[in-house]
Amino acid sequence: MWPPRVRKVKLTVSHSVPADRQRVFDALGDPAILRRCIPGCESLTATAPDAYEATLKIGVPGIKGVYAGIAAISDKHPPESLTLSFEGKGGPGFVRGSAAIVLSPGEAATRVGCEADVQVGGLIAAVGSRLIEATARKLAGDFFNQLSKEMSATT
Amino acid sequence: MSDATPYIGRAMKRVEDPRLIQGLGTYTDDLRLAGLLHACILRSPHAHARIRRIETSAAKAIPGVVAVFTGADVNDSCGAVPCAAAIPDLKAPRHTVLAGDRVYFVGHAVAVAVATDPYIACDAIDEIEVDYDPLPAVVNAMEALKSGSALTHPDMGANVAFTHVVNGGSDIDAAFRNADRIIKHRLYHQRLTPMPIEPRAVVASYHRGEGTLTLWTSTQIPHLLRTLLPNMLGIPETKLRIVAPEVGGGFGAKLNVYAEEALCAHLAMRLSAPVKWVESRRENAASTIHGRDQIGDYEVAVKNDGRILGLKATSVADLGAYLQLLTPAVPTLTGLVLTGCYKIPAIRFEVVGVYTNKMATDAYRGAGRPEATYLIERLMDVVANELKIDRLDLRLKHFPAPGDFPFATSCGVTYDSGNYQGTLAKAKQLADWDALMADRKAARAAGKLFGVGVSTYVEICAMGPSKAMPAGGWEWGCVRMEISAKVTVITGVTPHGQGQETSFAQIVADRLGVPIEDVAVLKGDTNVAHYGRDTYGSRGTAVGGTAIVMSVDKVIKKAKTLAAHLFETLDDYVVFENGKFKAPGITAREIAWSELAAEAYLAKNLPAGFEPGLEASSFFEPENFTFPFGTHICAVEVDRDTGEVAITKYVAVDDCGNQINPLLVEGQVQGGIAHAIGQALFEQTIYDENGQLLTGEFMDYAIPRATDIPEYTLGSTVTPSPVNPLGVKGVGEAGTIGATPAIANAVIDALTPLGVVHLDLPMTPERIWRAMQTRTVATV
Amino acid sequence: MYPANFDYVRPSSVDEAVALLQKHGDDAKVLAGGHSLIPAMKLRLAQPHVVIDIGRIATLSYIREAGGTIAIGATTTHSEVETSKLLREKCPLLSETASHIGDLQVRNKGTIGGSLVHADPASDYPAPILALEAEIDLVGPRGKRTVRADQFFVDLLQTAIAADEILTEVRVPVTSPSVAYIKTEQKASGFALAGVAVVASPSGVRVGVTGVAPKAYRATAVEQTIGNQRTAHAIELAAAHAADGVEPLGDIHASAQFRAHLARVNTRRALERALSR
Amino acid sequence: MTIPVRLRVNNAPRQHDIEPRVLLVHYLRDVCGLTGTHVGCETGICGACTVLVDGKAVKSCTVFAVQADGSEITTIEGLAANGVMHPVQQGFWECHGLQCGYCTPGMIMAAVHLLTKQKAPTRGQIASGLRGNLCRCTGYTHIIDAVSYAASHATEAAHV
Repeated sequence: MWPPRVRKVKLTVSHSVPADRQRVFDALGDPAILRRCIPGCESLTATAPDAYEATLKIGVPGIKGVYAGIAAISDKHPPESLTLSFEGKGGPGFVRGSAAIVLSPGEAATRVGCEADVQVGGLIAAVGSRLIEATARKLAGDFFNQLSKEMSATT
Repeated sequence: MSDATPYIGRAMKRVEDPRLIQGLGTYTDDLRLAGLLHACILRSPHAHARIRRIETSAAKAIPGVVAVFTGADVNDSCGAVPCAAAIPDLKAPRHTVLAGDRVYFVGHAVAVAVATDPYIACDAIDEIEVDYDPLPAVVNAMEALKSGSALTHPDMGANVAFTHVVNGGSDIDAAFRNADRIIKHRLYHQRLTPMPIEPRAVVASYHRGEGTLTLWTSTQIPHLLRTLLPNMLGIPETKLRIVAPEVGGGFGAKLNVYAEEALCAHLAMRLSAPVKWVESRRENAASTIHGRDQIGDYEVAVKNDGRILGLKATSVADLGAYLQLLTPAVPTLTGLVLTGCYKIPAIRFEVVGVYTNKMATDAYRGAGRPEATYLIERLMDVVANELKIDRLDLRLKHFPAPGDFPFATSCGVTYDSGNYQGTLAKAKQLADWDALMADRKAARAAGKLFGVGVSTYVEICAMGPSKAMPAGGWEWGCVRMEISAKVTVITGVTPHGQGQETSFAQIVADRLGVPIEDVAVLKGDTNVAHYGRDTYGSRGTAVGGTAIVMSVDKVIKKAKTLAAHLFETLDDYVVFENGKFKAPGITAREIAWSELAAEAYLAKNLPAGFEPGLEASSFFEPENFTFPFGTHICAVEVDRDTGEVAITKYVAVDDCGNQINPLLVEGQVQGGIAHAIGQALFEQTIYDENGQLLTGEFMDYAIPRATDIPEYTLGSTVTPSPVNPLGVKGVGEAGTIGATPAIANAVIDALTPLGVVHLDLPMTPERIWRAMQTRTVATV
Repeated sequence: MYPANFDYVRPSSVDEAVALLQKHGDDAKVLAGGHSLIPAMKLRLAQPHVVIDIGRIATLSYIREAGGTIAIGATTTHSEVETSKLLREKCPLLSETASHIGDLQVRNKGTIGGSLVHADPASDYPAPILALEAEIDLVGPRGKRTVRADQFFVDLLQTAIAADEILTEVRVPVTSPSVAYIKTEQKASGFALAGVAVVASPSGVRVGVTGVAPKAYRATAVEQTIGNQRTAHAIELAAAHAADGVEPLGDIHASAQFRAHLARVNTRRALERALSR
Repeated sequence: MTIPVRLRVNNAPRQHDIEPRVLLVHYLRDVCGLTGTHVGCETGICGACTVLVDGKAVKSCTVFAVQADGSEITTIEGLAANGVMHPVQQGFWECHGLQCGYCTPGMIMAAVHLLTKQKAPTRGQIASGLRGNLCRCTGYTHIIDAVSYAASHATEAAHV
């Protein structure tokens, strides 16, 4: 097929978080918890209900970009689902996207399914395409690992 | 030269080379001017966005930064980038040198920083803050045509730039009515990035006292720039000097008027200091023109005996966001050689040019003809397959006979001369065709995927008759026999690797009978080469060389008059031979150039009314294009496991008319085939669905390496062109045009045993592997 | 393009380098050959404030044999690994792999330590390093520690090295000649789409795979399946497991599916070649 | 911050204080005025910037000048000895190994180093050896001819 179909990065991740659905749902809307869980998050403040401004330092050691971004939560259906949209830009380019997050109950844990649609632009898209998907996957993994720790720590 | 062997036709090593192989050539970036400032350009990371705000104060505050400008600062005083193509009802957006309130493609220039050092200029653009409001991007030309599509330029109301239709030859509808079968096929001509190894570079210097601007630029077209830049810069042509120093490859990418050329000139005037801008590779990939990017639906009307009655082509050309110099003209060129080497009585060609939020496409090596050749050569194989006719027989059946030339085609052009049967026969012989077929049989029996592809092509060169060209297709040349009996040749073409400093010297040395070392060829500086239409479309030797020949002949004619005067006889009795003037039967005296030139310039003893000096210049207006042709045969083996293609044999027989320097011809053919290997097997410019360029570096855009090149068997036939006195046709693009379909046909032939009937370009290992999976599964 | 400004320090010993790393922390980046770092700096993807050039620490460049293993200093270039007589005789897999890295010029300058620490998911060395079960020495303020290859590669561009540590030495065992590295490269960059290293011994084989997943991995399913069988059929069956349990990378150069396929093909080929040697 | 750098370029001693971020290629071109070494990309792929550092071919766009402190550099300008071109240069001339000439200096320097490692390389070995140098004009065949020519014409003369 021409032109070649190049998808924007689509990310499907699913993680088990050791807490019940309502707690996980609440955590996803708690600025303090988000700040601790989002990889490289240096600041995160609520600017309105369900709207945040954040500074993120992400990347790999020595190749970090500082991104200033905004995020908003919409389509809230507690404790089942929500949509997170985000937009950030920094020296190496920009990142935009949205994630549909679905929480389903499991045994002593909540399965958090996340389908994200990420657009990346600028320098990182031009030279780092091969690493973008893997990086996004890693960042999502780091987020959920941290969230799990938060949940079990406060259980 | 008194020795009897002429220079023309000899494989001579180049005059250009000693400086280049010792690192002594001067490319634009090598220029060092006092007080030189360096510009660095900030480019859009978005395919389409509104610019809300640009903040430059932090950038301006950096020590060493001289200025930072945005579109708001320069677009009013610097004119728009021109398009020279004359297409009826063409809708064109205004192409300002820096973006206005919107950006339309990734790489669109947004702001420029000028500093005392390139490192500092680069620091500065990092500090410019742009607030973008991203908008939907149009990325796919086919989807751009659908109603409800987002718009590349919302203010234009539609994505279509033009529709160009040609009906040629006999009644196309009748042809399709009379057909036994109609064979349809869709083909994609992928987007390609030309990637000359020298990125673009510009140095502009303004002399306030004289009011003159000198622009050194890595361009193929200094003369066209001198014609077109005055409108952008507001200074007259007479105050503008354009110099193309050594140019590190062009391939069409430098056949353009670029925003950065005008911008640097503008900055030099505005800042009263020379300004240099050197493109990075990343900028080159994003903001220098791309090539191809057409999608075509093709229909062939055939009789069961294989006769082709008519051909319909409907194609969509992805133009990108803006029109560069020839953007809309390139896809229309396809229509001129749609029928290839074949007698096809009726054609219909329709191309729709579509705007998308990508870099502009324009002329890349072959420009329009590779598309035509690829489609007709693929179709010949498809038709042969469907009708179970031998593919070579099908081709031969439709060749015009050598006696049919000049041959008027249904596309509306007249092929100057040709012997298509001759190149095919010679290629078959060099390829040892019967043995090759036996090899294929044996390889297939052994379970190997072995294929043989053929392409017989014709192309259009020597561009061209002025009535068919947007900005004049003539060429200018000047020859001066100096007082020292050395010869200065000045050409209006601008070779950048083609080697005409050598081949033109060969022509002139032969005709003047002087040693080649005594001939110097000047080019590329509009203050030296006053007129010219430059180098593109394989025109240098056929058109530019002819202007030189005309000038030499004028010099000789004038010299004869002077010699007759010195012999005290009439012009008609003077004979010029081997660099000497004689008057056989009148005097035994011979006059050499050294004596004659001295007489001409010292001017003590001239005939009445004779102007001193021995110099002549000429404009040559070609009556027609030339049409080189050839046959390429390629054998490949495909790795069943990995889908990798190995070219095991490559035979090319090209006919470019007379050859001035066969070594240079060979170099052009080999270089051209390399581009075709890239196009056929791996090169492709990729934008993602948001219009992000994913092939922005050599890390992601593969051009052929030394290890990708097979051993060639190259041959040629010589069918001189009748349209110029040298009998030459041009060879710069032939390899690229002829080879892509030969390789593609070979790969598909290799996969035929698996039931694969077609694959799109580029035939990457993964694409081949996928085809093998689906077809194998389907037939098992 | 032009790198951003930075301070440059050139320590003359590992201790000095470690002290500098401790002092500058995240702002510092270690420079060895520079062939991963400098391109990133030129594109300004990387903008370290301090560059610590360990390229002149003489004690970091060597290839020597000691007690059944071969020790390679961190700043040993790919070209030195490629042409080392000692390695060619006693651990030919590493030399063979080095010959596939980049090009002549890159191999003259790039170093084994730099490549391993950068941990590009498509670089060549991780495959043999895993298959050889190499040991890697890291030196930091707490002294020296040794990390096994399978513990070294943590994630995409991430290794077990701490921010204040320096990789000083890689140790590989002496092997028989029954080894092979087979690679399909990304056409433009030369990086591995799938690179497979095999070390075979009578008791079994070890397989390292690079380019396929976010980090290089041991294809343990292949190793277990083949055991000590050596028939073509066994090889074929075992190689089919080359991408088991990994989530392959996909990009414009090769989809995840194709990378996994290439991993299987190259595993089969590498097994065949290693076992024929 | 500047750093003192002392090195030898084409047998001449050089000493400058330079910013550490200055790449060797820019040092050679802008500080030493040796513009024969070219720049064709940012990612170390194209090889146009190849020079010899202590006799080995390296991409001078991927080396900071400070890293070359104390080294012996040979650029294309320093290759000819006593006005006699190096056999590789001769080969490029004889065999039409260049067209636009932009990649040529880097290509020649890589070939020079290649021939010190392999005295009589096959065509395949030459192609592999020049993988780090891109040429968009010639299609490489004449370049391989040129290096073969140099290998067979290299005398015992004092070239590299």
